[in-house]
Amino acid sequence: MTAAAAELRVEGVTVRFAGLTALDEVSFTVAPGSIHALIGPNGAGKSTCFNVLSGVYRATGGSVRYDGRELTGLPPHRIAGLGIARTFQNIVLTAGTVADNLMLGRHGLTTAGFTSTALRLPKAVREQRRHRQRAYEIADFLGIAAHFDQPVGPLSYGDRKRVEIARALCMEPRLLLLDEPVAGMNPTERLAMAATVAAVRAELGISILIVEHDMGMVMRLADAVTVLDFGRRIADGTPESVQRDPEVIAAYLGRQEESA
Amino acid sequence: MSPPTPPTGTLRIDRLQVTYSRAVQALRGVSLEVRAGEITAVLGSNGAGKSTLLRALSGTLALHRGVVDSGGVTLDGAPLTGDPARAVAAGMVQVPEGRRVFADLTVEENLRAGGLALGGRARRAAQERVFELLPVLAERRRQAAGLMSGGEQQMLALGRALMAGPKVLLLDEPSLGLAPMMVERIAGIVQRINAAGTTVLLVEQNAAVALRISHRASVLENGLVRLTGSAEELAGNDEVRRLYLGAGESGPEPAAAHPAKLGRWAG
Amino acid sequence: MTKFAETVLNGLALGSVYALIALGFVVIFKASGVMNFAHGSILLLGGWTVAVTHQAVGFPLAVLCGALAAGGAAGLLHTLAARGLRGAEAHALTILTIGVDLLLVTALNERIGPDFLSTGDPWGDAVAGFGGVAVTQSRLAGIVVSVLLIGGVFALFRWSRWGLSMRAAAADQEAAALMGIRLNRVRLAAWCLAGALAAVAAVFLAAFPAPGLDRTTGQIALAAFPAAILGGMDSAVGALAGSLVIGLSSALAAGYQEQLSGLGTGLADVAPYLVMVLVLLVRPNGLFGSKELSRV
Amino acid sequence: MSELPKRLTVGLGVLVLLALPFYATGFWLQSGLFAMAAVIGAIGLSLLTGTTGQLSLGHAFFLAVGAYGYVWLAGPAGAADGLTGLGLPPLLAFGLAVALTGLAGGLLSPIAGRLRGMYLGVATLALVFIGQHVMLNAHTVTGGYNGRSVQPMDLFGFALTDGSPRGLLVLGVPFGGLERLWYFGLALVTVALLAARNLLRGRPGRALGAVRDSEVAAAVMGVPVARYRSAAFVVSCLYAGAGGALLALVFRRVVPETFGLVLSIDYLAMIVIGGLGSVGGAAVAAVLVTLLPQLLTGYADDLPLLARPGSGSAGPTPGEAARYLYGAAIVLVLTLAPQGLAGLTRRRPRKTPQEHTP
Amino acid sequence: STKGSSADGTLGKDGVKTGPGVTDSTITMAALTDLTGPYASLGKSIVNAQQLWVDQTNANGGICGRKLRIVVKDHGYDVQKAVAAFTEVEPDTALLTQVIGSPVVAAIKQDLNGKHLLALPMAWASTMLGQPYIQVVGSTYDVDMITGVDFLTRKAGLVAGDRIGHVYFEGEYGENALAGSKYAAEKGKLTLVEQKIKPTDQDLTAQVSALREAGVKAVLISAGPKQTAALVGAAAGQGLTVPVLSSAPGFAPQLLDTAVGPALERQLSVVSAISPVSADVSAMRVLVQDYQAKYPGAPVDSGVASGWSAAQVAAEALGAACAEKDLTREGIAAAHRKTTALNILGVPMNFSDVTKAPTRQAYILKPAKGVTGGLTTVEGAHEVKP
Ligand SMILES: Nc1ncnc2c1ncn2[C@@H]1O[C@H](COP(=O)(O)OP(=O)(O)OP(=O)(O)O)[C@@H](O)[C@H]1O
Ligand SMILES: Nc1ncnc2c1ncn2[C@@H]1O[C@H](COP(=O)(O)OP(=O)(O)OP(=O)(O)O)[C@@H](O)[C@H]1O
Ligand SMILES: CC(C)C[C@H](N)C(=O)O
Ligand SMILES: [Mg+2]
Ligand SMILES: [Mg+2]
Repeated sequence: MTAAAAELRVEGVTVRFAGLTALDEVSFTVAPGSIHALIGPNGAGKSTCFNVLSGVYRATGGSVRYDGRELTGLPPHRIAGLGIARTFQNIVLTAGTVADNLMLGRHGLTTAGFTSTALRLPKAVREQRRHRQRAYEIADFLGIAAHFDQPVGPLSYGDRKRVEIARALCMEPRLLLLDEPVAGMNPTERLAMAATVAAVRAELGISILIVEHDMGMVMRLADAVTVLDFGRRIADGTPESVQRDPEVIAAYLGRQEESA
Repeated sequence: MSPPTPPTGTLRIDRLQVTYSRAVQALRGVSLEVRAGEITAVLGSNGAGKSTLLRALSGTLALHRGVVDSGGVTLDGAPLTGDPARAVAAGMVQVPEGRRVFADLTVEENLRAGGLALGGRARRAAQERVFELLPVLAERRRQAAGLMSGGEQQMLALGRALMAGPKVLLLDEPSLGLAPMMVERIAGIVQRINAAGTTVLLVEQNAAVALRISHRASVLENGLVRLTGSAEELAGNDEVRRLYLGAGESGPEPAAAHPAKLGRWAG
Repeated sequence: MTKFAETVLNGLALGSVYALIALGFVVIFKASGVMNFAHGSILLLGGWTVAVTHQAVGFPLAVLCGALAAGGAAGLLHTLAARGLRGAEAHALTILTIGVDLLLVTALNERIGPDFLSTGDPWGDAVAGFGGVAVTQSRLAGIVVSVLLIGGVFALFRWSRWGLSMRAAAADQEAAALMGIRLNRVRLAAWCLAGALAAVAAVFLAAFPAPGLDRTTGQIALAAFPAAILGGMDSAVGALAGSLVIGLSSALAAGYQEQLSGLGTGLADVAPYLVMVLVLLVRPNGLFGSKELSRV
Repeated sequence: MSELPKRLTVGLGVLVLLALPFYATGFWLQSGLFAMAAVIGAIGLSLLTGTTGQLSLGHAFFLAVGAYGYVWLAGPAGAADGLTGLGLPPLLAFGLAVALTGLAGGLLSPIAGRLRGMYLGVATLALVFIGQHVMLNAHTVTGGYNGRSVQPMDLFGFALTDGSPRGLLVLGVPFGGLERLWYFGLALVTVALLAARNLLRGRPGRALGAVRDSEVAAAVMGVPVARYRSAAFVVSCLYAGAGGALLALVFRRVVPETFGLVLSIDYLAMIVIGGLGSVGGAAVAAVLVTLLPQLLTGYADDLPLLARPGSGSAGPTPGEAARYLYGAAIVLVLTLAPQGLAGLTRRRPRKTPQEHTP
Repeated sequence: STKGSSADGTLGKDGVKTGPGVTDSTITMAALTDLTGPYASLGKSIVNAQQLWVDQTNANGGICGRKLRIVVKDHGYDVQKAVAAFTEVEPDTALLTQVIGSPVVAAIKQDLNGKHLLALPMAWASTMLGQPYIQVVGSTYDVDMITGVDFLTRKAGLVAGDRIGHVYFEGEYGENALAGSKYAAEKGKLTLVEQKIKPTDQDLTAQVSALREAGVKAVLISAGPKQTAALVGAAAGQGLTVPVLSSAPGFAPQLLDTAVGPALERQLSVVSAISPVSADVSAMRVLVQDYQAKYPGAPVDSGVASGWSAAQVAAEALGAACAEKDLTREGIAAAHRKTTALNILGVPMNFSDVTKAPTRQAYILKPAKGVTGGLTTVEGAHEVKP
């Protein structure tokens, strides 16, 4: 998966749940290789948007195109196959070690099936070894190499978040979706995470779409920002322009100087 | 609200030691006083033992396979026995980490579950009060809690705890995942509740807000109390400023700050 | 036509007794997430207690004794298991009930032996008839009693503090504990209730035209499994509806087995399961079961 | 346990198993073979329920498909009693019976794909009842209520029976059907165990675990959830097929009664007692769950304080005592090891608290 | 290794050839029975009766100078357990004094033949016939039903074209009985309405509705006691007052004390190849007396008579084999086949023809409360010529 990052174009996406419009004709574009932030009050529809992009929810209307392919209607695993990876707002890891979780991220890049694995065919053994090596590199990049062979269960919150991001990176994605990557971290840890995200972009050259309530982080990282409120897009532009937008202030930021 | 009676709800934590699964020592002798009628903040990085401390108070340690090895906790002089139901009966309610709303129940039923001890009339009154504080909940009263957004669930968790009209409120990261404006809103609510006589123990990552609204604060590190004092004192402490308030944030360019390198996958 | 009416009526009567058992499964499942394989033996214990006490204390009190014994046994099972399995997951408890069932059934079989025990019910072999359609009075009583009991349980679920506590505890144990809900008490009540319902079911299962309670009476509990599932594992109304469907389909399959013989003989045991699978294919959570709510 | 002692234990165990036919009586060998069949079946259920999180109470049905499949495929065509069969060479029939069971699983996997948890459990329970109905009614294939007898295994002319070569002696010990079958069973168990272990440590195992822990996460990581669910179902059926066919060979007779609800529940008990998700645990528990009642029944006569049948004295008979003991054993095992046998050996969390740089 | 030294065909001190299970001092036999499963009460009575026989015989010096011993194995009607138990006891067994359950018999049939081990099954299906090492004691279910239909025809005045119902268990017992009733119905130009049920069925109202709708004049049932009672109860409840006739295993004296008891006394008859325990035969009177003395409080039911009958067959075979000085399995089986006229509790039996049941006679009995065994004789042992 060496293909370069491509443009993600969200156009008029609408999602309705019984009696509730969670996304209402939302449109925005994530430029290739950029870090794009999606912000908005609680319940604005940010996670819903992620769910549509990753195929977990099916949009009621509108279109999502990535690299010229239509994504709406594709099942999640097909979307993953196109190089789109995500993390979850509430950490969702599977049982087992860090390595197990990261190797799960490499599912789509590997091919060993039931038969070859059960029989331990050399092909499968070789493949596993090669990809484990890469998973270790990624773990090291996120600073969790020391935990590589430990169970994820008792890891601290921050480390678990890092495992999630590492798992997403293990998919060698071209577009990375991060849902509140620094929630529950203190400022020092937040800074470190921001540096990691920036480094991912710098070294892998992929696009990143990020949902975050920490405006400091958004301002430091994002090239562009889209603001949602009640499922509608209320602003779109550079961080600075959005931060000054009165509607955004009224709906989301409140007294500006308070944002940590 | 009733005229001011001398506030009760003093929590004394004395050399508390807690171990999980007979292996992980999460608290290693924590002593702390939470004064009646005050807001006390506890700061600390991930894994410092903040949630463990709250669990020890509310009596839910056992559900995480944790035990108190030694030390103890008293509420207004009476020892807490590690039974959640008794803690609630004594007027102490905890908002757990990570929202934990009853996913299958509606918003309204969640609130009812928060006020189980109340009679019908008192419960309706309490519910009106919560709706007034958190209007989103009124809008969504018939929605299943599990389908709400992260932030909405956080508000429900708080509202549910308020239903019982607690004497002592334990909050575990109430601002987690909340939008900036909502954080302010919750801070205001906590202050209002406190003003009405509720003692609050607040665990927070958002130290700026926490220190602003609380009277006293402590910093927990590796299962030990590292610093303790009035909120102003701590807010002025250099270490606290650096570690928890993000002072000097405008450091080097983020990407360069990252220690490790990662090449592209050659396939 | 009388055959059809009679078959339907008997199917309904049977179904309403199943419902008492199915409801027990549902209540326990809701409270503890456990499939109680010991339900049959608890039912048998309830019935046996009625049988051995009715001569001394009279039928109504004997039923009370039976309900207490069965409810008590179920409660004891829960208490011991909750102690022993502290914190373990529901499936360990599920398997534990298998062991308990074996113990209880063996003990009861030793006592009952080859006998058929009367529960001393007041209906005896009396028969009621409506224009040629005959049905025994015990069956009619069974319908009435179970509809009343199920209505009561439904109301408990819906409106009582206990019902809410139970649903909250089912959704999230820790959060429920933080609301001051005593998990063990709520669950204990559920198990006791389920046991008591089973004892009542035993009385009707043993009533005329059955020859009485014998060592195999408890095995009928299995037939209520599909009923509970068909209705939706977490719904009282579902338990009733599912049980009626199961009762009807097995009565009809038995009554019309000659006409159905193309499918092989002895279809009555299979018919309920076939119906259940078909329903589940259309409604994967049963007729009244709530969907699992989850989002990321 | 560190590597070396663990290897030694395993090596020793294998040696004992290999030597057993020279010492053990027919009863023990037969019980051991029953246990082997159960081990294979339990591994299959463990992969489905433990690893993938799909509750199944229909395992008995698939064991039946394997057993009857073998019997029918290997059975003589046009026997006097009106039974049909294909008369295939036993080894081929065995392989085909396993495949047939997998196919049955594949056909039913759409149901498994749609249903979840308890609903799937009870829906698969339906398979047991429907299966028994078929077994009772499809006389020409199954022999009906009394079942039909089983064509013995034959490895390229070497029959695993008391017969040809008749009176075979190995190291002075008569090697009859059970002794010969023992090694066949042992080979099967070894293959089953190794394959399951490899699967779990490899890509499919991780994907299945993810499907269990979070369907959404699995899908988002690129795992086609429905396909893997079906695959798990098929794999578990292949195991059940092999277990069932072996059971038939040991039993030398298949009857519908065997493949009832109780058998399914037994398998569930095996994987829970073993510790959900642990293949080794399931295997050990399978031995326990099959052997314990056999042994208790076999040796209950020697227990004190029991009423011997026919003695006229009161008190539990040996059969009842065996049931009491078995019930108590289940309760005891689960009370002592609520996480299953695997939970007893699982590594405890590391002693050191995690250090954090704030 | 010490395994595999079996002593077959060795000569005893007294010059008697001995086989497995036989030493100079004891003859060991085995019983594969059901003491914890669906036929537990039957199994218990049989075991008791046979143990009574062993005790009495041993008190009189045993057989062939050897004491008798029966190893009882309880399989709870589980074929797998039964096979395991068989494997366990087989090496040290001269004879199987009882095997409960036709599936169990079917499962060990090959081994019995291969090992020349004579077994006396407690299952009376005609499929048991024609096997050299399996000996049914009594007439078979099908023959019983022919006798039963003959009785019903006379009692209910059935004429050509009438309908009768037959409710039967799945499995060999029910199906063999059905074969008999089918045959008899065809001969009598009656129409048979079949209703198959399972041992787990507890409620037969639907079946009764169907039978009533079909207008049957009489009903046959070949099931367990509980089902017989459920059938008669439902019939009484629905006003179906025709006579009902049950196969012998379908009745238990305990039923008479239940709410269905009166209906049973009104409507039911039972057909049985073995004499009822209330029969006025001296051997039976002695048996009942001894049995009640040894097992006070234990019900005296048909199982006692069945168990005792089989024991008589075993005693005869062992005695005859002893006379031939051959207590090997082959010897025992051969001696048994030479028995042509053994009167067992009032019924003469002939075991020389492997393909035929030892008798085709059967009794017609009637429930009667207060009588030992709950049954009195309506018609004594007689054979209906097919
Ligand atoms: N599966 C669902 N069923 C019903 N309503 C839903 C569902 N998922 C989301 N919603 C509703 O849609 C709205 C948007 O939710 P979403 O999770 O996208 O918000 P968000 O912007 O991520 O908020 P937060 O910052 O609090 O996480 C919310 O009001 C929520 O209650
Ligand atoms: N159930 C558990 N089993 C084992 N160890 C645990 C468990 N829960 C917490 N721990 C460990 O105890 C220590 C303290 O955890 P705790 O959750 O109290 O930290 P915290 O300060 O609340 O962190 P955070 O800010 O991430 O919520 C950590 O090392 C953690 O890994
Ligand atoms: C004991 C008997 C009633 C058993 C029955 N003959 C059978 O088929 O197994
Ligand atoms: Mg969100
Ligand atoms: Mg915490």
